[in-house]
Amino acid sequence: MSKVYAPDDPQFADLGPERFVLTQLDDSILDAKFETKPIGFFKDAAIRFSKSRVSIIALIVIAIVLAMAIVGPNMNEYGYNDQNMDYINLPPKIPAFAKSGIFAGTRVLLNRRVDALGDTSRYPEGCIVHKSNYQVINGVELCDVTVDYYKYSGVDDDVYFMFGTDYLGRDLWTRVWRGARISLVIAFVSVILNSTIGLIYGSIAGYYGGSIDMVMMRITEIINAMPTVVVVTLFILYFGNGLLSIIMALVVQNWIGTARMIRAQFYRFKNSEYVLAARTLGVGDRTLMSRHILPNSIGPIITRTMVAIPSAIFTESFLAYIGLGIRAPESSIGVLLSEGQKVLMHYPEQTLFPALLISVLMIAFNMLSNGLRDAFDPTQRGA
Amino acid sequence: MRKRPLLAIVLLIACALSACGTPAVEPDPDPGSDKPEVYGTLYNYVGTVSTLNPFESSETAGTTIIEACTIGLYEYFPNKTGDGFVFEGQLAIGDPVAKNDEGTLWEIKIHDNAKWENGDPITVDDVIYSLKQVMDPLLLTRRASQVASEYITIKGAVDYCQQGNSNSVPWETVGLKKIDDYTLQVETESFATVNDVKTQFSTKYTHLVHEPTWEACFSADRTSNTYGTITGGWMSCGPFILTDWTEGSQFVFERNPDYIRADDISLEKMVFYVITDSNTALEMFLAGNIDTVSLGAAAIEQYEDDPRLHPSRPGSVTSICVNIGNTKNNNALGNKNFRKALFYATDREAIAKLVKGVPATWIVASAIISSVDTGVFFRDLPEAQAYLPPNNGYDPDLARQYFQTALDELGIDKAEVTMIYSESSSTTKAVSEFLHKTWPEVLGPQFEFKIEGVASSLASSLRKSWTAENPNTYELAWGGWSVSLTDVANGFKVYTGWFNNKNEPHYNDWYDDLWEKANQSERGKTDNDYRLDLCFEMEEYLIDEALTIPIYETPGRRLINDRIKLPLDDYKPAFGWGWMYAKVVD
Amino acid sequence: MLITLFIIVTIGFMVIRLMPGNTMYADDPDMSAAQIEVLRAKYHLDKPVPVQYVIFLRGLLLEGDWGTSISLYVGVPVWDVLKAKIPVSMYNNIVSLMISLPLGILSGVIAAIRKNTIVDYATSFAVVIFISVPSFIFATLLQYFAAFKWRLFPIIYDASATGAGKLHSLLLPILALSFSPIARVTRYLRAELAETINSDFMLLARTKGLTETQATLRHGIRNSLVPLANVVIPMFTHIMSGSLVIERIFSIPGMGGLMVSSINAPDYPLTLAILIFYSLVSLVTVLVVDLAYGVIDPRIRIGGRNIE
Amino acid sequence: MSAEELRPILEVENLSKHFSSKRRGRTTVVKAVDGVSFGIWKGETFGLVGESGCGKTTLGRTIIRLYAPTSGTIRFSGREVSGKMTGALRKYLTDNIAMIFQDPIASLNPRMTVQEIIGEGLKIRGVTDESERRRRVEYMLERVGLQAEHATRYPHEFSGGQRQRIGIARALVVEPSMIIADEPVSALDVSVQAQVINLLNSLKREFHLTVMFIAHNLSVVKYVSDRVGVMYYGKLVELAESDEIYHHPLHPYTKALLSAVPQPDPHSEKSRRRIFYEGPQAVPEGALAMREVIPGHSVYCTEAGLAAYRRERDA
Repeated sequence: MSKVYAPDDPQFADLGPERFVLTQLDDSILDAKFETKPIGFFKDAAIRFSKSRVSIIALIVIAIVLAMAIVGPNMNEYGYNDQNMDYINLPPKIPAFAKSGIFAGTRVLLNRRVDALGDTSRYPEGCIVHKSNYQVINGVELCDVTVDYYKYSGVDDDVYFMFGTDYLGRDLWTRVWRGARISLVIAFVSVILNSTIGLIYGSIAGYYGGSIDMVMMRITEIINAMPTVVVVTLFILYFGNGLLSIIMALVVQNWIGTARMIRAQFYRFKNSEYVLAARTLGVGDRTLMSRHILPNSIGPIITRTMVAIPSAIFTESFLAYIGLGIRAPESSIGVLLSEGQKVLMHYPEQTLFPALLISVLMIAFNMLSNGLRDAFDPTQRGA
Repeated sequence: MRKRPLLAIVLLIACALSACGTPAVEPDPDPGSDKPEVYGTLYNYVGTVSTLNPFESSETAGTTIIEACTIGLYEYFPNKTGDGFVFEGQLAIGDPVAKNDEGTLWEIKIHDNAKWENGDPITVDDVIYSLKQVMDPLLLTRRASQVASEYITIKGAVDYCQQGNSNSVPWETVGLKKIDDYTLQVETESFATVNDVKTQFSTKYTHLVHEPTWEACFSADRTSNTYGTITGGWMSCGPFILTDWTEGSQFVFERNPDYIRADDISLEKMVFYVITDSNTALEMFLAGNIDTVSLGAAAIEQYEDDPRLHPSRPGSVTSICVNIGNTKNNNALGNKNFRKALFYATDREAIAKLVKGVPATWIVASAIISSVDTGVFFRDLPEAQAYLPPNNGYDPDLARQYFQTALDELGIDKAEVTMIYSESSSTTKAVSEFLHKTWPEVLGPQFEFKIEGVASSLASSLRKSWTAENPNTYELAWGGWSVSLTDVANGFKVYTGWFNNKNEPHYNDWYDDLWEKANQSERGKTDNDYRLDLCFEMEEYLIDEALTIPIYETPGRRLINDRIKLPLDDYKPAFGWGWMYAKVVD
Repeated sequence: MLITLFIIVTIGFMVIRLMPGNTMYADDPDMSAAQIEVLRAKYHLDKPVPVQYVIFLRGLLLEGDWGTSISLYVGVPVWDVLKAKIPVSMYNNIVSLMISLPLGILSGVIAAIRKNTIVDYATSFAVVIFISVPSFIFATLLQYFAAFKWRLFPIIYDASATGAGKLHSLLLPILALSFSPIARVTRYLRAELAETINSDFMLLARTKGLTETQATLRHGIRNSLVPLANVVIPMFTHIMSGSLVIERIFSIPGMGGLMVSSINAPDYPLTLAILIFYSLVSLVTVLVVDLAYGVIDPRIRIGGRNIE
Repeated sequence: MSAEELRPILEVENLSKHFSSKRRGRTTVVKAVDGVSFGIWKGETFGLVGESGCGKTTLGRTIIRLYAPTSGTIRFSGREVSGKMTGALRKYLTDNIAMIFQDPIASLNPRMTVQEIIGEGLKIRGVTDESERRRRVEYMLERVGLQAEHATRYPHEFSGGQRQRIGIARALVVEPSMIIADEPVSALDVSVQAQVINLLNSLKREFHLTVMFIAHNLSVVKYVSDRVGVMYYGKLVELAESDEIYHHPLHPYTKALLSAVPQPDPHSEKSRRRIFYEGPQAVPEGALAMREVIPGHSVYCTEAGLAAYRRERDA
């Protein structure tokens, strides 16, 4: 049973206005000056970032790869397309390592006729390092021979290729770094395009919401539902395999992820009080989007971008494998990997270096993106 | 009337991917004697085979499979001495017999004891039914035109298969008649030799299909048929019976005891795996899972000493097709001197190193024999070498000279040319990259050369979509004709003016006339020396005009497990390795 | 969803019909005009593209007719081709998915619980390697070592095997397919869990006396699984495109090879059907994940136009 | 009195704001504001109370046109501001009405400095000169009791009360004639609530502001308001002078609200009894309306109810 309020009820007698008094009415407002220096958002992030050792290492690694991608191709006298039919498929040789057994320019040749090993027209003087695995097949005595492949191929002693050479006798050191350059260009440009398109698209969809959002999201759903391989293949079939169309092929579906993320960010922030506050001040739509809502997405965008770069390199190598690689004789990590895969059984070292490079890049970018995420969003630290 | 192409044409890429040899057959036509005792299973691999329908199959690998389990009238078989082959009846008994003096009416006798795998007897009705189906005007099979007219032109057949749905040409007008259950009469449009008739009825697309099964596979409107596909039925009648087929994965064959020449078959079973990745195939071989593997350029180095390595002569020349009608490049490609400049600017020896092949400056591939009777290779004839350019056709100074002349003639100071190549072929890609580097070095800054990798489908459709109205589909492209290994003269058809399937838009009445003389005149058909002379003339002309730029040949290189005893001591053109006739000695 | 599918079908049809080189039969030199006419009529190529589209749609909707393969499997209804190929690929893809999810979740949880220990670092390293090295390299290496060198598995898919034997012959390709998704799930879950572990309700759970591991297992995972659904969608399509490479290396007669060869053939009805099929799969995945969302996460999200 | 002064500066007539959401094909409509009418006189402080979710925030936001009204009209200084949103109308509204938000943390953009936050309104109003903006921001900061030096700081460096003062500065720097203060102190510690309210009161006098003060806390509303409206489930149920409401609450909901006010005296707090409002009885559609019990005191009721209220008021 609830009792109804009545002014005369003595129980409520003390509810007069005199009871509603602010007790601290006379307290004056006193605000002290801050002792600390003002720290901006980015500066704050930078400080946090610099405290993460892993991120710094990742950054240094990326910087080194970038530097090598710029200067690496010019570090020796070979151009990326300098061919030499006498230098085909040479193994890696680094003078300093000559005695160590690796990078010494040796290679094991299988199933050699033992009786032919003395033939200096086939095995030049001193090229045989080691013999093993004697066996008889079809009545012929065979063994595996480790040769100094440079001598075996008749290459002069002072010639060396640090990463070896490919099927056209091209220096793989130069091609790997050149490839890194092209792959990074493809990755950066496509990721920047993806981010930009996704950002604009997602902002509009997220900000205006309603039926605009519905239509825009439906469009992304359609694009996304199509099988990537078919779309990309048709795309490259149509536009050829130039640098630009490879980049566009990496954009055609990939911007959607960014768009969705940005849209979610907008949904989260567009009704937040400070955005409403700005609206009540008469801030226009475009300023609201760019100045008030978007900066909140900067952390996720950067993080996403950092992960997207290595996966663009990955996709590029996948395209190269199915025959949609960058136009020859240009090199890219993907092209090198897919060419390497074809001879993986015979010349594994041709796959080794591009595979190492893509792994290092992936690790570095992943670590960097973790570091950046922590820096921009301290709540996720340690994740 | 348009003439039919005479030769099976397969793209170079298809050749490169093809895994296996051709059919083969028995050394001993006399049944009953010399019963083979060795039975065993041969493990082999093939590329993709998506249909066994002999009238539609276009994959090289399909030939191997179809010929193992179907039967045709004539076939190549290994000879008894193991050094060559014989060309005789498979279903047919003896050679076709001419019934008139003009050489246009022929009779072929067939065996009366041949059976389908279900026991149905094979009669002339089956032969005629199969030929009727392949030429069905509504079914429009891929091979219709070749059956109607290739080595011989069957009377009325072209009109029959090309009538569309007009229903104006009845089957009765076609020159294929049943005399009795085991005698077939063939009437041709013009003079033919015994060999022509035999060759015509030896191709896989004249092999037999089983009528009730075929009928059951028709679509409701009878415009398509699923015989020999994933869903359709199949009936074997060849040396082997197809007992198990998982499309895209494996074929299992068992010896057919009812096969007419069953005594020639020593194998109990054959298993073909479908493998398209070369690394996988090599691993399968080294692990002992398959008995043979073909080696690509990268793999050869490690196995060059291996006693299991069996080389074979190359069956086609990898060349650059020149689109002489292309107008985009100031008609540079239409200029003979320009083409010759490209010809002489090519360092074929370096390329041969690159692809582990042989430099080629010729048109007729090394595996092609000049005459079935002698078995001498055309390339080995001294006359066929007389007109070949020295130094494998590499002469930078000459090339520059031709190039300068061409520029002067064309009145231009710069020539720009683009070559397309297929991304899926690593060898042509490598050679394209090599040429991209070396041609401009030889010809100088006035020559600009671009290469463009395209998907293989696009490469072939660009090449084929060349027409007089649409001349600019390509400038230079990779090509290579895989033609009959037993008939040189016929192979030149691909460069004749009326050969429509060609990649090179070349027309020359004089040349066409040479070809007709060699192939269709009575003298050409009967006088081998005369025919060869015409061949030299044609080849010299083609090289001189540089209508196509031959670059290299790649010999076949195959590791064959020593437990396999092949019927011949080596690969034989037109016959292949003869897997079907091999023996397994464990 | 039906509208989406309809639009995809429409776009796919138009794009494929308008591809370069799609001059089906127009200039086949081996055919007479009458033959070409019959062929074009047979495939309705004599009609304008929109009419062709209507015919195609009508066939598809009323009779389930996807058209007929024109060059790869001449004369075979496209649906029959797919029917033969889909089960093989789906078997691989679904087994791969079913392996990847639990394994990925397990290693993600372990890495998160043992955060900043050697276990965590090792996991992270493996994750990055598995994500970064393309699957075709892994497939080749797996095949070379596990199958060829050590003889643990067959080198290629054995079509005649059934049951356990089938799984045995498919294990390597499935493994090669699963590396990247396992790594993705691991990475995702570890990050997600590490975040959840720091959240208030986990703190509460720990104040109740649960150890960090218990708290993670009982409370953390459940919350991290919700957004995981978002990772599964792209993962599944990722697996499907990965099988393209894997199927070729292990000679598996599945959709992967078909997709490329149908484009290369070119066999347009087949390409279109494959495109539609994969779109359908991806839409169904989205739908399933959507429904799963409702089950796992009862909170309802209302998005609407409420600002001007 | 001029004609202008005869009318309230803000007139709200029959205003409704409904939200609808569609999920799996079913549409749900939430009537956040449902047929509300009232007026605010120039210079007065109008308090709006109601429990959470009753629609008072929506009402405030609809007036300043953060939301488009579903129906009804709003007039400000005689000009209708509830019609189609145009650039001119937005400018008119934002020039004249400013808003102070509830959450001092959420209402300041964490990525902007105080200078940028406060100066933004000036920038929009064409104060392009950086130093002029700086001067006015610093002046405003000092007016709300902060230091000029604080202008370069980011919001996270401030306490809740300080932030709310920044919010006030942001609203006032553009010199509006009316302020909608949406629960400006409810998120603050009780100890700083007074500071902020004092500040608001003194600024109101200094800038001759009209204030619409939204709160769920009757004690605060009582202190600052000249008139008070009580909202319940989207409806205005009682409207009267501040004193009148407290002395003669009529609507049962108002009484319930009043009974929920905590007492500072522990003894009376202990004996305080809550009154619970069970919701209106079912009455015919349209029978309910705001009806004046005595001049200046209206209650949402039926004709019959009105008579009862009159008797109660007169008692």
